[in-house]
Amino acid sequence: MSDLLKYAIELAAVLLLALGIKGLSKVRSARGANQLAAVAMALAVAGLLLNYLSTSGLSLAAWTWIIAGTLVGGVLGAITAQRVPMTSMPETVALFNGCGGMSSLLVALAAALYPAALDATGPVALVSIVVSVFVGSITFTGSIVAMAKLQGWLSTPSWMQSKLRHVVNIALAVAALVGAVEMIRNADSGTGLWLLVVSSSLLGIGVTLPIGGADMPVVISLLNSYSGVAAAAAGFVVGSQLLIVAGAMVGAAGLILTQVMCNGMNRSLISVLFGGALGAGSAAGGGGGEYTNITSCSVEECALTLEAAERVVIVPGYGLAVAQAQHTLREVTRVLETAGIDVAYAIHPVAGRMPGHMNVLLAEADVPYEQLKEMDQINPEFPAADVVLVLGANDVVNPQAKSDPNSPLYGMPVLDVQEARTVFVVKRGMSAGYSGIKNDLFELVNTSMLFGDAKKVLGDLLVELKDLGLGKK
Amino acid sequence: MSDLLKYAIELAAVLLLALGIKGLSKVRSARGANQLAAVAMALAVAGLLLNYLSTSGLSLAAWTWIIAGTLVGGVLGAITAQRVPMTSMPETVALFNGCGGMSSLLVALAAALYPAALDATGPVALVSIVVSVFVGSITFTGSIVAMAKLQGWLSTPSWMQSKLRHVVNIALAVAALVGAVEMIRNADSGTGLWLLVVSSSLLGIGVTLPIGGADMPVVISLLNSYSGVAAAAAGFVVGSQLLIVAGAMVGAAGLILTQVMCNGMNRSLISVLFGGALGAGSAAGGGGGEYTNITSCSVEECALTLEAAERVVIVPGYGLAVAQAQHTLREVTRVLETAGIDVAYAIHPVAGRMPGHMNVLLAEADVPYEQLKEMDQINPEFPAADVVLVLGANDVVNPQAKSDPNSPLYGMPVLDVQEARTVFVVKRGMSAGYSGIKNDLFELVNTSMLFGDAKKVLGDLLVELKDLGLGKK
Amino acid sequence: MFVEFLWVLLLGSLLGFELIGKVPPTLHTPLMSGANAISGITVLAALTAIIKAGDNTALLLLGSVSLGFALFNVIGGFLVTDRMLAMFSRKPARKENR
Amino acid sequence: MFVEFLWVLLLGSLLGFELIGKVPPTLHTPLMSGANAISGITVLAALTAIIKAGDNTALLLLGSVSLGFALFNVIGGFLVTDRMLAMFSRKPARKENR
Ligand SMILES: NC(=O)c1ccc[n+]([C@@H]2O[C@H](COP(=O)([O-])OP(=O)(O)OC[C@H]3O[C@@H](n4cnc5c(N)ncnc54)[C@H](OP(=O)(O)O)[C@@H]3O)[C@@H](O)[C@H]2O)c1
Ligand SMILES: NC(=O)c1ccc[n+]([C@@H]2O[C@H](COP(=O)([O-])OP(=O)(O)OC[C@H]3O[C@@H](n4cnc5c(N)ncnc54)[C@H](OP(=O)(O)O)[C@@H]3O)[C@@H](O)[C@H]2O)c1
Repeated sequence: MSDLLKYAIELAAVLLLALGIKGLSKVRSARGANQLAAVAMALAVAGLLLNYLSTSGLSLAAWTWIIAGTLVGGVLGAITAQRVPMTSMPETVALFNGCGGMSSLLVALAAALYPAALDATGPVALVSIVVSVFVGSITFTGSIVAMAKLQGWLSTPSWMQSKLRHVVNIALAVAALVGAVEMIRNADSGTGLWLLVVSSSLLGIGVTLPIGGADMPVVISLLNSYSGVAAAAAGFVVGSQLLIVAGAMVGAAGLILTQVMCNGMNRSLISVLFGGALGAGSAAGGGGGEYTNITSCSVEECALTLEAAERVVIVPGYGLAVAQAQHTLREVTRVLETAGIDVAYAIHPVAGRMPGHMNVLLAEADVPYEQLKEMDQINPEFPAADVVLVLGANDVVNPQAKSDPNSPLYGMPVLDVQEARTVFVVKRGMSAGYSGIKNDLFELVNTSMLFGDAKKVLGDLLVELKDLGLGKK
Repeated sequence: MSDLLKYAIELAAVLLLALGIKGLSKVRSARGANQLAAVAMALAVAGLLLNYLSTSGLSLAAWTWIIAGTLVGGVLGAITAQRVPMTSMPETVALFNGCGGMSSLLVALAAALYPAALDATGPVALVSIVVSVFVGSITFTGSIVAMAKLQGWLSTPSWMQSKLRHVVNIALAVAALVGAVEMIRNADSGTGLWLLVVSSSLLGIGVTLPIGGADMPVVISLLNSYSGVAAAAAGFVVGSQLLIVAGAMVGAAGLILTQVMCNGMNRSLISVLFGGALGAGSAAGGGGGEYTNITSCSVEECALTLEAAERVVIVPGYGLAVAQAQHTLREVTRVLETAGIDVAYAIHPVAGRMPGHMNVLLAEADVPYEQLKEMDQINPEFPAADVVLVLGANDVVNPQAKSDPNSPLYGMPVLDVQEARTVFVVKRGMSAGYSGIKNDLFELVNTSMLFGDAKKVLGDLLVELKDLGLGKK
Repeated sequence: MFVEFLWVLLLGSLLGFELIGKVPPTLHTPLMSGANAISGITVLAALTAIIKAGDNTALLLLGSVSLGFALFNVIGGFLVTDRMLAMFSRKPARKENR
Repeated sequence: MFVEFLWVLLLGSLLGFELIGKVPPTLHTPLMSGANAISGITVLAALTAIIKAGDNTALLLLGSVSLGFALFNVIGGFLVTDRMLAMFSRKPARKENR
C-alpha cells in the first residue's frame, strides 16, 4: 500500500470522526453520526492492517493474538450492549469507559516494558508513557468504582466522607508523582513504573468513591474525557497522529459535555469532585421530620380523580427510573387514553440521574414522541391540567427553586405542577430527593401524597382504573 | 532561542488566532477578539525574527529590506485605515484583500524563480507554488476589480454580460491549467510560470467583472476565503505549519461567512458567481414605466406631517449610504426628538450593500444604540407609527416579498412599512432597487414619494422643520 | 516529529471544544456513550503493539488483552449508543406520518 | 513533513468551519475585514524569503515588496476593523448606563 493511500485513509477517518462527534449533538443526525463514527473506526483499523500487510506482513502469531483479542472483546461487547437494560445506561457507559482506559494502560505498560520493540525510546516516548499509565489507571479504576456505586455494589465508607480522604488522595498523588519522576530518571528500573501504576489506580478509587451516586453521570463524563486524553497519550507512544487527534477531540468534547451537564443541574464541577456526597447529612436529618399538613390518600381516591379528569400530566422522576415502572406507567396511560383523557408527559431536563435518561426510558416503553413535552413547552400548560401525577420526582417539582432565594435549588428551572387543580405525588416516604431539601409542594392543599413504590402504586392504580370500567371499549 | 520556545510561540499564536476568529462572530467580544488576533500576529512575527536572530542571524541587507517593506506597507495601511470613510468599507476590504493575495503571489514567484535559496524544491513545493500563484493572482486581480467596480471606476463591458464571457473564462482557465502542468513538468522553463500568472490574473478579472456591484460583498467575502487558501499554500512553500493553519482557518471561515451572507440576501452562491449582474435588464426596462397612481409631495408637506406625528420610524437603505446622508439624518432626528417626537430606526439585515453596513453608518453618526431596531423587533410596531420615512431603501420595504409568490423577492423577510399611517419614500426617481423589480408600496394610498437625493432632501427638511419652530427649546 | 504531534494535539483539542455546541439534554447520554466508543480508538495502538511484538509472547499477550478491552469498549459503545438512538429516531418518523 | 502539513491543513480547515457559527448580520462586515487581516499572515512567508535571500537582490526586492503588501493588509485590516467595532462597542456600554 502506498504511503499516500495510508495517509488518505487516516485523514478520512479523522474527518469522519469529527463529523460523527458533531452530528451526535443534534437529535436529527445523531443516529447516523454514531454509525458514521463506527465506519470511521473500521476504516482506521482496516487501513492500519492493510498497511502492515503490504509492508512487513503479519506473522501467524500476530494473527492469532489479534483474532483472539477481537473475538473475546468484540463478542463480549456486543452481548453486553444488547442485553443491558435501558435503566442501567450510566453503569454500562462507565464499564465501557473503564475498559478503554485499561486498554491505554496496557499499551503503555507494554511500551514501558519493551520500549525497543515498540520504538518507544527517548524522552518524548517516556513522558507519553507516564501520562498514559497515569491517566489510563485513573480512568480504569475510577470508572469501575463509578459503575459499582451505581449498581449499588459499593457504598462509601464513612471515613471517606470526612476530610481525611483529601489527605489520603494527596498522598497518593504525591506517590504517583514520585513514581513518574523515578520512571523518567531511570527508565530501566521497574520500581517507578509499579509505584505509578499502583498509586494512580488507588487515586482513581480514592477520588471517585466519595462522590454521591447522583453526581455519577458527571464523573463518568469526566472520566470519558480522561479516556480521550489517555488515547492521545497512547498516540504519542506509538507515534500515530490519528490516535492523537481522535483522543484530543474526545478529550475536549468530553470536557465541554461535562461542563454542560454541570450547568444543567445547577452544580459546579469543583463541588462535584471535591464536595463529596451532596446533602448526605441534611437529607437524613432535614428531610423527614419537618413536614406538617401532609394530605395522604389512597389509590382508589386517585383513580376516581383520574377518571373524572380531562387533562392529565405525568411528571416522571428518578424514582420512576429506579422502580423500573415505565412499562406499567405506559399501561396506565393507555387506559386513560382509551377513556378519552388527554395525557402528556412533562420531561424536566435533569429529571432522573442522567441527562436525557427519562426520554430514553419512556421511548423504550413506547410512549409517543408527541406526548413528551419539554419543560418550557409544558409549564404554561399546567394551569389547564386537571390532574398532575408526580412519579418519584422531587427536586424538579420543588417550588422553592422559584420562591426562596436562600434555597440551594434557587435558580434551577422547575416544573410548575402546583398550578394544576390536583397534584398526586407518588413516592415511598417523606424522604428528600437528590438535593436533600424539603419540598414545599407536599404541603400545599391541592397536593395529595400517595405512598408506595412507584411500580407497585401504578400496578394498583391500573387495577382500580379497570375496576372503574376504564380501558374497555 | 530554543526550538521548544519557537514551537510554543507558534502554537500560542495559532491558539490566539482561533480565539480571535471565534470572538469576532459575537458582538460582545468582537473588538477584543480583533485585538487578540493582532497580538497573535505580532507574536508570530516576533517569534520568527527572534528565531532567525538566535540561529543564523540577520544580514544588514535583510534588515534594510525588512524595514523598508514594513515602513511602506505599514504606514500606507495605517493611513488608509484611518482616512477611509465608513461608507467605503466594502472597497477598502477589497483593496486590503487584494494586497494579501499579491503578497502570496510574490512569495510564490520568488520561490519559483529561486527555489534553491528558499528550500522550495521537490514536487510538494512545486505543486504548492502552482496553487499559490494561481489563487494569489485571482485574489489580487479579482479584488482590485471588485474595488474598482464599487468605487464606480469600472463598469461592465456589454460583451461581458453575454454568454460569451463563459467561453473566455473557460479558455483562460484552460490556459492556466496548461501553464501549471508545464511548470510541474519542467520546473526550470519560465514559460509555464508566466502563462500561469497571466492567465490566472486575467481569469480573476474575467470572473469578477460581470458580477453586479451589489453582489460584490459576497464576492469579496469569497475572495477573502481565497486569500486564506493562498496563505496556506504559501505555508506549504516555505514549510510553516503556522501559515498553513492560519490560512486554512481563514479560508474555511470565509467560505462559511460567504454562505451565511448569501442566505441573508436570498441568493445562491452559484447565481452570484455565474448569474452575472442581477436584473440588469429588468431594472432598466421594468423599473421605470409601470407605475400608476403615484402620489408625490413636497418637502413642506412632509415637514408638516412630521411635526404632527408622535411616533416616527426611519427606514434607511442603500440610497442613504451612497448619498452619505447619515449625518444630516441625525440632525433631522435630533430636531424631532427635541420636539418630543419618538424616533426609531428600522434596520433590515441586508439594507445597503454590505451586511451590517447600516449599523456602522448610523453608529458613526452617533445614533443611540437603543433606537436601532432589528427587523423582527420593529415589524410589530409599524401599525403604531404615525410616519415612516423610507430613505433610499427599496427592496427591503417591498410588500411583494410577502404577497406575491411569483416575485423573485418572495420569501425574503421585509419591513412592513405599509402598516403605518403615512409613508414617505425619499428617492431620486422611480428607478428600481437592487433586485430590479417594481415596488407596490409606491402605489399605495398612504405612500407619498419625495423625489431627490437623500442628503439634499434631508437638508431641506431640516430647514423646513426649523422654520416650523421645531428644535428650539 | 514531536512538534507535529503537538500541532495535531492542539488542533484536535480546539476542534473537540468547538464541535460540541449546544447539546439538548436529551442527547447528553448518547453523546457521552458515542464519544466513549470513539475513545476506544486505542485499538490502533493495541494492534500496533501486537504487530510489532515479533515472537515476544509477553508483548503479544499484553497487546491482545489490550485489544480485547479496546474492542469491548468500541463495539459495545457503538452498539449501545445505536440502541439508545434508535429509540429517539423512531419518533420523528412517526411524527411525520401523522 | 508533507503528511504533517496535510494533517494541520485538514484540522485547520475543520476548525475554521466550526469557529463561525451564527454570525449576526451586524458583524458580517467586521468579521470579513478581521479575517482578511489574519490572512495577511503571509508576512511570515515574506520575512522568510527576505531572510533566506542572502545577497540575491532580486529575491530581497521580491520579498520586501511582498512584505509591504502583506503588512498593508495586516495593519490596515486590523485598524479598520477596530475602527468599525469601536462604533459598535460604544453602544452596549451606553445601554448598561441607562
Ligand atoms: N438528570 C441528570 O442528569 C442528573 C444527574 C445528577 C443529578 N441530578 C439531580 O437529580 C435530581 C433529579 O430530580 P428528580 O425530581 O427526578 O429526583 P429526586 O429529586 O432525586 O427525587 C426522587 C424521589 O423519588 C423517590 N423515590 C425513590 N425511589 C422510589 C421508588 N422506587 N418509587 C417511588 N418513589 C421513589 C424518592 O423519595 P422516597 O425515597 O421517599 O421514595 C425521591 O424523593 C435533581 O436535583 C438533579 O439536579 C440529575
Ligand atoms: N446588505 C447586504 O449585504 C447586501 C449585499 C448585496 C445586495 N444586497 C441587496 O441590496 C438590497 C438592499 O435593499 P435596499 O432597500 O437598501 O436598497 P435597494 O433596494 O437597492 O434600493 C435603493 C434605492 O435607493 C435609491 N437611491 C439611490 N441613490 C440614492 C440617493 N443618492 N438618494 C436617494 N435615493 C437613492 C434608488 O432609487 P433611485 O435610483 O430612484 O434614487 C434605489 O431604489 C436588497 O435587495 C439586498 O438583497 C444587500
